[in-house]
Amino acid sequence: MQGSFSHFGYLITILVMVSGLYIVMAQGNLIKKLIGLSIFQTSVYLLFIVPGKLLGATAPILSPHHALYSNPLPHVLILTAIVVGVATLALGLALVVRVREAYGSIEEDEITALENQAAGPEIHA
Amino acid sequence: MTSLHGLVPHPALLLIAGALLLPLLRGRARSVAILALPALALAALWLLPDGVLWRVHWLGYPLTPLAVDRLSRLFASIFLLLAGIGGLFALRQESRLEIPAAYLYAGAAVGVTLAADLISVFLFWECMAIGSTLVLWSAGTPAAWTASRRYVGVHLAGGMLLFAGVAGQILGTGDTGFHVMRLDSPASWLILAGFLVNAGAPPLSAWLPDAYPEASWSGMVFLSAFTTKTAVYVLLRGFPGTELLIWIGLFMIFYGIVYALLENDMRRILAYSIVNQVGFMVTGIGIGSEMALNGAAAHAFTHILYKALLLMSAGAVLAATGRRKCSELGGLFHSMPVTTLCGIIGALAISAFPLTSGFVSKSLVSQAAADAQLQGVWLLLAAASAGVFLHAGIKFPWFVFFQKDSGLRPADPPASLRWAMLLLAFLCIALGIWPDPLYALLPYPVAYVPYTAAHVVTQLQLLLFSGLAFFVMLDHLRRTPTITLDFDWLWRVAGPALAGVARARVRAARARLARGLTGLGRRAGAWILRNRAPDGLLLRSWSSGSMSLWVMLVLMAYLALYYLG
Amino acid sequence: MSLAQHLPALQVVLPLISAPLAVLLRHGGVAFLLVTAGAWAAFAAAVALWLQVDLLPAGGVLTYHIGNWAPPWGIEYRVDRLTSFVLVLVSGTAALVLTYGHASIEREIARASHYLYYAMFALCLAGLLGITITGDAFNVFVFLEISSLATYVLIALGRDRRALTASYRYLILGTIGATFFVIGVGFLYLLTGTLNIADMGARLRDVENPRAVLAALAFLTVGISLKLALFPLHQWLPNAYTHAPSTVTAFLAATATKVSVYVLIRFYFGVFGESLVFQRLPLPEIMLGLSLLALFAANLIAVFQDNLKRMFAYSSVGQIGYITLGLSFDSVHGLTASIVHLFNHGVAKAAIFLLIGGLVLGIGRPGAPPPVPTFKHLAGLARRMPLTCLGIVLAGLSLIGVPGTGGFISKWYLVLAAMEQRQYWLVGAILLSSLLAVAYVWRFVEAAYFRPVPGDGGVVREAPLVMLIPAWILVAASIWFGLDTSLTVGSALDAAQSLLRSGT
Amino acid sequence: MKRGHRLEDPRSIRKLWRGFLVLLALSVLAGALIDPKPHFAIEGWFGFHALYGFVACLVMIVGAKVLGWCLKKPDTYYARDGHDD
Repeated sequence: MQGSFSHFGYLITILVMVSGLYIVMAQGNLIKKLIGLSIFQTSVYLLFIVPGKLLGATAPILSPHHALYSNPLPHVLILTAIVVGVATLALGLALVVRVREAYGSIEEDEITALENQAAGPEIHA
Repeated sequence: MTSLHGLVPHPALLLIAGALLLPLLRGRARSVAILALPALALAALWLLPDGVLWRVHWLGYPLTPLAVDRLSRLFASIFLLLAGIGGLFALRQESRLEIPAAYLYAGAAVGVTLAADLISVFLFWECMAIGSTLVLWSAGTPAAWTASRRYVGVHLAGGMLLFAGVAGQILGTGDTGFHVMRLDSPASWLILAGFLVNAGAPPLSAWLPDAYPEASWSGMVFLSAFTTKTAVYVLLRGFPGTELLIWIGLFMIFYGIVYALLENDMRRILAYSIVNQVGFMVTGIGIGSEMALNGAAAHAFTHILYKALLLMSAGAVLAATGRRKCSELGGLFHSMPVTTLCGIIGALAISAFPLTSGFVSKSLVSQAAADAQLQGVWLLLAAASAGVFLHAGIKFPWFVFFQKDSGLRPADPPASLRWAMLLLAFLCIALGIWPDPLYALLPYPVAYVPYTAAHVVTQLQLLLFSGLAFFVMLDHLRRTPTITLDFDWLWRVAGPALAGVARARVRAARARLARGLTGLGRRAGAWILRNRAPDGLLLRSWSSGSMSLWVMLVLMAYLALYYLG
Repeated sequence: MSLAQHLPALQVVLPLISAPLAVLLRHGGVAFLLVTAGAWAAFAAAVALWLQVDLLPAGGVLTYHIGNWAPPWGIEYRVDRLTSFVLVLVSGTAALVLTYGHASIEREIARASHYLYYAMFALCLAGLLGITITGDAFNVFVFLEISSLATYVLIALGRDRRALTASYRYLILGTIGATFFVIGVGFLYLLTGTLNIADMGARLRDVENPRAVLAALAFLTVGISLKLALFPLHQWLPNAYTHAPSTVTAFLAATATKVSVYVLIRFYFGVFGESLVFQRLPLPEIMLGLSLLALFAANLIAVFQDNLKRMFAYSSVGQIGYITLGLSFDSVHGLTASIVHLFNHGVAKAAIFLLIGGLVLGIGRPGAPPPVPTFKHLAGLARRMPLTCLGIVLAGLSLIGVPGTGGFISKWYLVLAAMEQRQYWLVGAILLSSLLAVAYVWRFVEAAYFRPVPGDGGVVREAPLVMLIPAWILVAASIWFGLDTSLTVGSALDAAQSLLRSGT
Repeated sequence: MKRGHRLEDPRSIRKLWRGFLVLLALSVLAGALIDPKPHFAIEGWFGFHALYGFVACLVMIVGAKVLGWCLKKPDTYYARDGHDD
């Protein structure tokens, strides 16, 4: 029972990870890409948290009533990771605003076309 | 290092340092420095005793950048001597780059001869390539520029071979020392190949007549002296008695003769004859007896002198007339008597006429072939001697200074050039009459007398009758304004043509690939999304989307390989 | 004495605190002074750490426990030979680039955002130093993100609007890379229950589930490879380097990818080297293949570039191929080559990009936005900017690997490593690929030295001395480390030996 | 100097030819007077070197001619198609 639950957690993790990555790959809209990126990062939070959670355990507060504690470390780590994720998202969105100002679009293919136009033969890749 | 020689600078580094400072000088100070530098370096060389004098550690290897023995002293001396005389000759050269470049080049060549470990040899070797390329550039013509690109390409390739060989040799034997090597490992073959590229051996011999004649009127004098003779030196030290070298040398000899016979450009004739003469030395090294090695070393010594003399006379003609083609020259003896005289002396010396320096050195090689009972080799060498007289000994002076009158009446060159030529002409004759000082410098004791009646008479017969053949066949030797294709055709025409074809192909292929990838992307997108977006989302986000796709692909590849592997 | 004990912390903290100070003071000039002082202080700390490590016996490690929490629970800063080597490279480059940058920044970045530029630079530096010095895997991730976020901003500061998209793409890719990295760390944490890198390696030996180790290895490899721009994960790099301000390009080229290489080395040899799966994997083969691709494809693409910065950006991708090639040999010589090349290439590339910054300044018209340095601008430039052009050529020689330059030393060890394993064809490949480097450096030489000055060349001045001197210090260093190798090779050999000794 | 140098006078050229032929004859005759000290049997033949020199040169000239037919190109060959760039 417990085993299948933990596997379930992993499956969710993988599903979130893959769908996030897929959005990054498949979407041309810069904001949607960032959303995909956030979803992708969320999967990591799950990856760390899920094994830290023990059934029937409680938060690691020393108390005579409990013998089983969850591992606090992953939670701490993920707090940091969430901060990093928020910062990344904020920066990404700020960049998109600037891109919109500069190019008048947030669709990557239109931007690429504009770039290539401006650059002429210079851009090869 | 406590004795006097501890205070004596490394001759090569002295010359190189001087070369780097030369551009700062002007006027008389510059002229004095140009003449004094090689003299100082020569003095330093002769103040040094025999033996290993410098030991340093680099990259954890013991290096000996300064070690003197008879062989290295001989080559270093002639290099420095020629650097000085060449500097005198080039004193009036307008290009301010040329002499510093030439001294860098000469210094590096001296460095090779004084280095007793492979790494130092390699370092100086590359330095030499840079110096010689700069000499070539300083001619400043578009032709020199394009030739220098091909030149540097060949030498970098040669340097790479040598680099790989040196690395392999050190790793294989654990020894950095530069000793006699046997061809028993890939590394030693690579080293030999690297050396031979600089010697002008086939199939890369074409770089020499391609590049050297494009140098300035004085630049070619420097170029002729160092690169090929350094190669002879390292072959002497590293591969004496390697039989393969006999055949390579013979090929070079006849290649030089035949191509020179077909050539119209006087400086290209002389360039081919460098290959030809180096062929004699390489053959001598291949024979490998003491006398043969002496012969190769002595021939390198004398050859540097007379080839420089020939090139100076050709350079004087070029500087005065601006012409290089035999078909446009002729009758110059009217107004350039000194140049003509010096050209003839050089031509006689290269043909090994008795009483010239070529006679006393080339005889050593053919005598060694005879002593080793190599009849075929000996016969070919004899034929080659005749051939040298044919293509360089008569052809060069005849077509440039005599034959039909071209109507040109340029004056003899200015004093510094004349003195340089006369000095070399004197040395060519002096060593021919009195070879003992040269013989005393050779690596092994010499018990050979060149002036026996038999030898003089047979040599005269050989040369005079080849002269007869020349005049008899003169009609067939008329100069036409042509060049002869050589291996360099491969990289000058075939290579670019192939590259052009390849470029067109690549362009087409890229378009195809792009189309193909587009299609693939479409299909992949459609496959992932089932029936969504017929124009393929993966494509639309080609930039950052494709990057992430790549990330995924690489991750998948890693995972797959890990789990399968 | 207490100061000396706290050096590992100061190393990161000094640049770190200069960032918020710079933001609070909101003044470009003050920020410049603060951050530059911070960088020089970090450099001094790095040198001091170097000297401390020097006093330890071979293979010795300095450790510093943050907040006095003992490892493996607390975060530990570890300084060994390799660490201090990279610290010196990173902080030294930062100090020189910052000193150089003032004049260039004036032209390339709007005055109002100067203080932000300096703050970001300080954050980026602190992040890179933190990655290098920390002994905690998750801490590496945090510092990685600090430096990356700062880097995205720095790139976006470029005047060209393409800088924005380049930065955006790098943000997407960089985040994916960092997330992969943290996934890998997560796996390792699950397997070993520790985040301390040294501890992790020790405990991984007893792990019985090789499949999870493999997954961790794959995620870590891909994540770090992205950050170090291993071919074909390099696609973010050319645009980012091309459109970023010159100083940023110079700093990133010299340090960011190099620090990533350092992380890769740490994990490969420090963590996975201990595990049993490591030896059985086709890891060297994959690494070898990708490195060769980088050497040839990236260098070839570089030859055909029209934009000077883009050309050298692609050359960076190619040069990273040499570094990873060295790793793939899994031998002392190979690892030495990697570490030495990491240093030598960093120095040479920083010099080149700094000089290009001066070049951009020289060819630009006052008041106008800085021009894109294409080959069209280069015609005959050597006559008008002799020092700049000569410097680029000299540093370019190091990229080629001409004897007497730093690049030669690394090539030498690569060739030795290849020969040791009797892979002679690889020797040929290494040497052939340096011919490609000859080709693009040659293109520069030809344009700058041999093309005539165009008639409408405009006024071109040599770059100011304040820019030339730091750039030339780096040029001189790239020559110096080709001649005197006791510092580079000595420490690289040391580091390689101790890494491999602990590994097998 | 008005009508050519004396070396270009046909009469002196004829004289030079005669002198040259005499020299040739002398060199061959001298061969009879000295001890050839041959290394190889073939060297002992009378006038061997003279004959060998002459024939070898002819062969080389003819060989060069033959090669020339195959490989000769106008000297503007490389410059023509811009190959020389």
